[in-house]
Amino acid sequence: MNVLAAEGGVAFEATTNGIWFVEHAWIVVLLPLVSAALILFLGSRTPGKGAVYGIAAVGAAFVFSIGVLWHFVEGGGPFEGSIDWFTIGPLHLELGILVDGLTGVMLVVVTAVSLAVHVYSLGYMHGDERFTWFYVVLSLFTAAMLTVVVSNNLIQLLVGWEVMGICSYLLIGHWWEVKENSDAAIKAFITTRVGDVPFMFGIIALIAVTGFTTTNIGEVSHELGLGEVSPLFVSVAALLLFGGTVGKSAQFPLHVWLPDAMAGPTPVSALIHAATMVAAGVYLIGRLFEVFLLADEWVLTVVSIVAAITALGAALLAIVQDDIKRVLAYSTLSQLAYMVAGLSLGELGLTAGFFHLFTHAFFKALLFLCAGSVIHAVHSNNMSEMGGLRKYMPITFWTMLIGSLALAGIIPLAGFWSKDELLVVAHEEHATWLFVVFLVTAVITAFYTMRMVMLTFFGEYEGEAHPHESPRTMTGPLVALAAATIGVGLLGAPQLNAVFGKWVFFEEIHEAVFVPWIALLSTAGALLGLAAGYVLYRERKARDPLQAPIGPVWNLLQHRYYIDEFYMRAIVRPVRDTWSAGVNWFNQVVFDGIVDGAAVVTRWVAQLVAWFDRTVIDGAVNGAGEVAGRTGNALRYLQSGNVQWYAVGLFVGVIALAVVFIRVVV
Amino acid sequence: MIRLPLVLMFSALLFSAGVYGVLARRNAIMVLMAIELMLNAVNVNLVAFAALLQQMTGQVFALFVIAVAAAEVGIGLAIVILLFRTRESINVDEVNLLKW
Amino acid sequence: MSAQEYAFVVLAVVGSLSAIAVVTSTNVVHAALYLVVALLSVGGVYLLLGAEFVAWVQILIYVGAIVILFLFGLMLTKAPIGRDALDNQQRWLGAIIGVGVFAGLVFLIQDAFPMQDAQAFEPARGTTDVVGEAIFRSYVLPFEAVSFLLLAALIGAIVLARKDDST
Amino acid sequence: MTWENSAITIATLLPVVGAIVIALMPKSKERAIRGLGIVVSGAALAIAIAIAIGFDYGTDGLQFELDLDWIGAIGVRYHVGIDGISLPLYVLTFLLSFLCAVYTWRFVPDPGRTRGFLALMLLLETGMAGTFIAFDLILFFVFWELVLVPMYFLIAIWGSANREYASIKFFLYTLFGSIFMLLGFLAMYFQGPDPHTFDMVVLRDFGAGGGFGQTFQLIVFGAVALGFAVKVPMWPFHTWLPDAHTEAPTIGSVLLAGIMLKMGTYGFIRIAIPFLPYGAEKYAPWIGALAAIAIVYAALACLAQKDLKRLIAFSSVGHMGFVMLGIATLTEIGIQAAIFGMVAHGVITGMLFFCVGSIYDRYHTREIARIGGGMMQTMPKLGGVFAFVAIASLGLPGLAGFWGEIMALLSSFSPSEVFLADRVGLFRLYMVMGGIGTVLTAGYFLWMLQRVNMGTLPDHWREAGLRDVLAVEWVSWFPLLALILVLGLYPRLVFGVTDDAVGGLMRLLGS
Amino acid sequence: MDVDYHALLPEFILAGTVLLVLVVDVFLPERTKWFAMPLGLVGVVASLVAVATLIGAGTRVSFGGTYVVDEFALLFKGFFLVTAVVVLAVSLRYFREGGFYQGEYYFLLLTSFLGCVMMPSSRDLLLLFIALELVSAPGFLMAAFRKGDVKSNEAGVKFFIIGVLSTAVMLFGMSLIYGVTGGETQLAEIASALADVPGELQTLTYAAILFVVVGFAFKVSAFPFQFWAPDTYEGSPVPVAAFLAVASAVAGFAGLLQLMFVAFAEQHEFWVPIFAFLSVATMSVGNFVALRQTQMVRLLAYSGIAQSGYILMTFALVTDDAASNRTAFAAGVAYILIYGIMNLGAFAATVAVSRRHPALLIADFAGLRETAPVIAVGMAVFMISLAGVPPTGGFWGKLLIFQAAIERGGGLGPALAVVMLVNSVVSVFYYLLVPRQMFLREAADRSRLRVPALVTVVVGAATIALVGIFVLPNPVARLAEISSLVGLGP
Repeated sequence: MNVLAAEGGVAFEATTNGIWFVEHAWIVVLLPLVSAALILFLGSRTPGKGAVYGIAAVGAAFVFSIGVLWHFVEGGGPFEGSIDWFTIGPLHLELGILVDGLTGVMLVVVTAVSLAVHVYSLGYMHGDERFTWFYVVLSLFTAAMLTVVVSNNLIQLLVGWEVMGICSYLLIGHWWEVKENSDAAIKAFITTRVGDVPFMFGIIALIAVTGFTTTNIGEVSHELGLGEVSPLFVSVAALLLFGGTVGKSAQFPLHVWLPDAMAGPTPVSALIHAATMVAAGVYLIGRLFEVFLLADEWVLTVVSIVAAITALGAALLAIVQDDIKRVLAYSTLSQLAYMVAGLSLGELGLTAGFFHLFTHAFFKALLFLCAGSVIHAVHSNNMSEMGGLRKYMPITFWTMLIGSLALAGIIPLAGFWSKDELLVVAHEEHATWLFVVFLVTAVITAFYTMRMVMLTFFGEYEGEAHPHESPRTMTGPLVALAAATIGVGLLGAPQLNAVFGKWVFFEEIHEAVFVPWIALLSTAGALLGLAAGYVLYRERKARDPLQAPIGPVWNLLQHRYYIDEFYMRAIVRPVRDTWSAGVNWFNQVVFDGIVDGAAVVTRWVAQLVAWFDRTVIDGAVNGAGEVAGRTGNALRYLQSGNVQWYAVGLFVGVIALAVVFIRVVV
Repeated sequence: MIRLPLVLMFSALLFSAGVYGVLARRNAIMVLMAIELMLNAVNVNLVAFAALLQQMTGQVFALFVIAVAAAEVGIGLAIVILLFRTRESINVDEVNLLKW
Repeated sequence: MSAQEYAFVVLAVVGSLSAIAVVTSTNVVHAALYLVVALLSVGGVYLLLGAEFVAWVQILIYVGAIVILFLFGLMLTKAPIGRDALDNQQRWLGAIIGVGVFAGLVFLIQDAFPMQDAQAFEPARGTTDVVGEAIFRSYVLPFEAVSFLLLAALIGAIVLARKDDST
Repeated sequence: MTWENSAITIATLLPVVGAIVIALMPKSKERAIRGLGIVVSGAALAIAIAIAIGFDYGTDGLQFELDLDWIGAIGVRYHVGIDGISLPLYVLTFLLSFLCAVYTWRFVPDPGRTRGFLALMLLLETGMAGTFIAFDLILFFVFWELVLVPMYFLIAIWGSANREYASIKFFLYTLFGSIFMLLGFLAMYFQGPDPHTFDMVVLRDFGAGGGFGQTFQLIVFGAVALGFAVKVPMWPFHTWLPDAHTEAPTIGSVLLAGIMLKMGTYGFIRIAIPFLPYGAEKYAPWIGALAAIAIVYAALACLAQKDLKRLIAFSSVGHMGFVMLGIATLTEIGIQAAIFGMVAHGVITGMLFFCVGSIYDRYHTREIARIGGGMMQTMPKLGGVFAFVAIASLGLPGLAGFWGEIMALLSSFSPSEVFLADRVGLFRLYMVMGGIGTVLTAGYFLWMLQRVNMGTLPDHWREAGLRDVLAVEWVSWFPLLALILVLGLYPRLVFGVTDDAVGGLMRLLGS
Repeated sequence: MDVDYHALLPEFILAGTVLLVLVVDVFLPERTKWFAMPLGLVGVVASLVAVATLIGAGTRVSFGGTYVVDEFALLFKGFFLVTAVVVLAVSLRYFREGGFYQGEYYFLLLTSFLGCVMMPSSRDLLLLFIALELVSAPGFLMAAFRKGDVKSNEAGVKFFIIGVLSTAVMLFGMSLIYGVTGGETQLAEIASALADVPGELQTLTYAAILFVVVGFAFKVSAFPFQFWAPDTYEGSPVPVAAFLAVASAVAGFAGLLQLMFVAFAEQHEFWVPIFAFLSVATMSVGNFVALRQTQMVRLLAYSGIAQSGYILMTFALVTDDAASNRTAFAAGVAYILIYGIMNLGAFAATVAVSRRHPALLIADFAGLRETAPVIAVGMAVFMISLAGVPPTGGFWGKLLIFQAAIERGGGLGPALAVVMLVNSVVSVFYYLLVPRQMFLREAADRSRLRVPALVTVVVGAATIALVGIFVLPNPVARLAEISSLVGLGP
């Protein structure tokens, strides 16, 4: 179908091997959509309950995405194509694709992670009552996310955006028999919708800029670029759009939903709440970067402040979690904030931020899937009921270790390169305070990552179940993602030409630079965190019956790092036990309190409204009836039954009429 | 050789007396009598105007009124007698089964 | 004031007083007799106004027929005697309205035909043949209609007043 | 009489003929009666679809027009026609009525009496369809009022416990409003061009050209708008609606929500605004304010509802608030959004009422707490359909409910530059309220789903023998479910029809 | 003597029938007394045929202009005769089974109708008076015709006293009119005489007009002359109530239309506000008091009062503008016709129910849809029509009045329209009470109600007529338009 190209599609580089894939990128979207429909209608009648459609479609989409990306690898330019959707008055809407390097990268990320999750779920969801339905929503979600990614206009983007939201809702509440799960699902949907409303208004404002003629992102940017729109207008629009990011990417102060969203099946957490959907908020800023750049400076400052708070706060929270998925969830918040903060640094930050998005997607998905594997084995989310699993599930252990190290930012794993680049950009843009935030967060990240690994895999198993290694369908994706985690970072390594920057950039390519001291610093921070974690939790695990009698002295000797101890007492413990608890308290009491309180108040107002409706408005209506009835009753007594009273009425009537009306005329 | 207003005043007095009688009497036959007074007032008017205007129409009209009045009295008395039969009383202020 | 007018005033006073007596008397038979007087006075007034035929009809029909009917009615219904038996509880209201009607009519008459400007007039004579001719020239239709009315009244009155076996 | 000038008349009057035939059939022929109901409404639908196919989508003029003398003495004509504004609502009327007839094949509410039920329903169908094609004010009013009586009986006879109160409230409320509307119509007749006429095309051209005086417009717009507002219903004239919906039988609720409410908004678009543009200009901010209040108010009210049907009834108030908000902007986009909103609401809320009807059929209660959740466990299909429609109703993009809302908000961002240039701030406030409304809407629908669909089935239903969706239900629901999706993905289905007509209307008003 | 015998033929036939009924009754044995009814029916139909022969025959003037047969008169004559057919039809069973004096009843009824038929042709005060009495006097008697029933006696007494009183007041007014116009009794002559009545007589003239109006206001039961109506209707035999509510009241309107549009047209500035008041007060009292009624006939009585208020409104719409007057007049006439149909239907249905439930409480209509479906459907249509809601003819009646009110404009018109509108809505409350009983309640005795065939026919015909008028209102709207009387209006 060459309609797209025919109707105004422009390819800048006519001859690359990937051009065909680029021009037909809509197929990537269509594949999972079709598979969703197929699974829905045929799934339960297909052997394997329909998962095969999803896997095949997403697999094809992945291959296709590679093809698209290949175009950019070969140095191809962006492509845009569209068909008419509908027209409403002056407003012309189109269905279109806008494929540039950013899109290509995102396509690969989404399809890759989605493929991994699709395969992984074969094992993880095996025997689930609603297995087929799960795959329907999974495929639908993938289609929605891809829609957002390839969309060339705001409304189409919004459609995909919200469909993702509903899929997220459906998947979080997948096990809706338990009330906590459905609560979490609702909380997720509503909280993100709070952000979506300003986002919608932002979109409307941007459409208004074009005089309500188009929703095309390119044309909106062009219109803004003319400079005829007041900066304040653009600033407000940008801030409104950022609302969408805050919601979807779970940034402060709307981050409360994401940890709860872990109630969903773990593959879902991996796909939606770690790798893709939550990253859409970041993608949004990148897609509409022009708006943010044209806005007043304070807008980006606001963005960076929000990101900084999220990054730090979330990381601290991760420390105190026992639920392994919650650790990862807070970690995700924190990492997303890294990306947002990176984007707030301007054009250089765009590349860096997206590079982090790219790498994070792989290693975080990996981490989640590993966690899932663990949970699958021990039937518990709590790390206090794990321990020592390294022995039972080596593949999971190793892959998770790789993921953890990547998260911690250990060279040469993916996380290292992207974090490093963010630090470099922060440095280059003289955003010292952000630099520090990045660094500190990195340390904490490494720390909790290590804590997680230690509590899960080291020590003795403390649970009730009989842990075992997961089936191939689960470990396969783990291995694949682990490989990716090792590899993808290199795409942005300055030593290797930093090809990523040639795909994803704003207006002009900036060469990534390697600043040795920053690299050293970040690595050191990461190691510091890891070490602290290792030390600490090794010690906690040691508090088993055998080691307890030796007491603190044994520990002290065993580790000999009194500095560590000092760190622990002076920094780690206050941070972990006091500060993070405080943040946790703040989170639960103040933010959840606000949400809950808002719910309570809303409920209360609703009661009031209902009462008002019943009493006052209905009362007025019924009252009118009552008044009419009473009037009738009063008038009724004129009809006394005594005919002489009737005669009195007759004569009084005549006299009165005569007196009144003759006077009127004469 | 009579001045018109004097006659009309007489008529007015008859009429008013009739009005009072209709309102104040409880005996149905007395009420009928009062009504006759009112109709007579009408006739006095008609005859007076006929005399003033030197033509017969008023007198003819009066004759018709007398005839109709006779018919009304007949009807009225029949109803009153019927009333007496069923109620043993012809007090109109006690006739109030139907009301509201 | 002419002699006719003097006569009229005398008749009017007698008629008015007896009319008032009709509606205030405490004795039903007295009331009926006062009614006779009042009707006779009115008949006299007709005569004075030159309406001879009407006057005779008045005396014949009213005094001769209607009052007799009333007396029959009074006998048949065993009318009691006395103020409370004859008047209802709202007679004060009736008095107010009666006086009001009278005042209103007097005002209207005075407004239209002021006493001070009033001219005495010579009435036309309404003898039997004149009136009869008028009736049968222009008023055949009402005459016929009235005959139906009287017929209906007669038949209806008989039906109603007659004592049924069933009741 | 050719196809061109008689098609819409035939389609509109066919149900009445069917109603008479059904009323005369012997009571014992139960199945034949139900079958005839389906056949008649199906035939009407087929004609309506043929009209839609034969419709020329490239023009804003009247089509299938027929203009006959009706009551010459008072200048009333039988003038019917159809244009892009009418067509979607017209077809929707027949579709929903047909589906209701199909649904009745299996579900006749207590106390039975199928004959009367179907006859009244078909009569109702004619009234509703006629309203959308009438181009004479009195004819319009006649059709408008024609729906009152059958709906009254549908509620009063086949309703639930409190049906008498609800039915009379419905009747009086709407009658009260519509009589004021009639006065307005008469006033326009006498103030209109010479020779006086009720013809809506003539009056529209006259009024849009500023033919009516300003004070006149203010008064008459108020009168006419009152009639429409009660029907919509706009806050604070809405209180008849929850009662009527709650008590009405399923079919009644479906048609009430699906079509009848649209008659009010249609009236605004077809009559109030083009005839009385100055009045519209002055009233629009107030209408917008009421619409915005309605959105938030209804959502809050929904949160407090314990009765499932009442909840959905209240949600109608909110959705119609979006429709009115779109209309109040007096923009081309806003009005098209309103029409889309009407169609979408008709399909979605109609479907929701079907669901509630079936839920009631299974549980014999509509109390959310009594249902107690877990419907997905025993009746996954019914629960799934219910969830799908509820999600469509909360305005999920990609489903029908979205376009009306987003476009209404979009248009209220910058209301008509011709009429409301100095009210931009106000309308943006309305937009924000609308946005808050969407969040709350999502809240109550999801909460509702949680309480009805999710969780585990309470013990007292275990032995109740709850049956999942029946074949007849699938048949009567499938078109609506498909439409919800199709309209969401391909909104051109409506926008493509309305675009020219609304464009023409706006040109007429000089914007 | 200018007598157009053809023009008087309907009256002659009817008068002959009256006498024939009277005579034949004497010879009929008790068991076949009911035979008077078909006899009367034949006469009425013959008279109707005679009316039909006069259609399109132009204006016929007899008796020196005091008796005019024009389109207006024919329209009303036709209406009265059709009403007579209906009342006769619903009377048969009622009187036959009730043990009443049947022959005399039919005689009185037809006499009354004779008065009705004379009314619209009478263009003379004396004739109007006689016609009015001819309508009323048999009415007094018929109201009391259920001799053994105290309520019926009471109905007669009240009707009689108020009727005679208002006649007295009216006659007093007529005598004054006679005086101030210099001896005129013909309506047209009165109009020209009043046109240049001397200034000092003006007040008296107004008072006289008011007094004359009272007599007719009593007939149409306008407030404050309406008190007799509910009591009398309730106490009377139901067919008599139907006669009073339709024929008698419409006769009052026929007289009133002639008086106001012919004789007193010039003085409309005086009487328009009076009618405005009467109309508003009458419809309001009727509607509001009707809200609390529990007896069917009484409900219909109050409903009739309210409907009179609507019709009276058309009088209040008269101005100097002939075109607008014509609209008002046409609206009034059309409403009267439609009112007649729906009210007759309602009374016929009531007659049907009275056989099982003589007390005729509204609650007695419970479950009628089951016990008498045709009657129930008909009654529902009548009630909806009385409320003025489509799909019934009553809708057009109200619409026409609304239209006239708006056309009149000038503040008063729209104001009256709004009052009428509020009243209409209020009225729905009580009109719906009846369908509610019939369709939503179950009867205690669920066996089939035996309805006389004639009553069923009447109900069915009225139902079809009302729905037919709704679909094709043109004839009714046109019928009113052709009324020639309005041409004489101001």
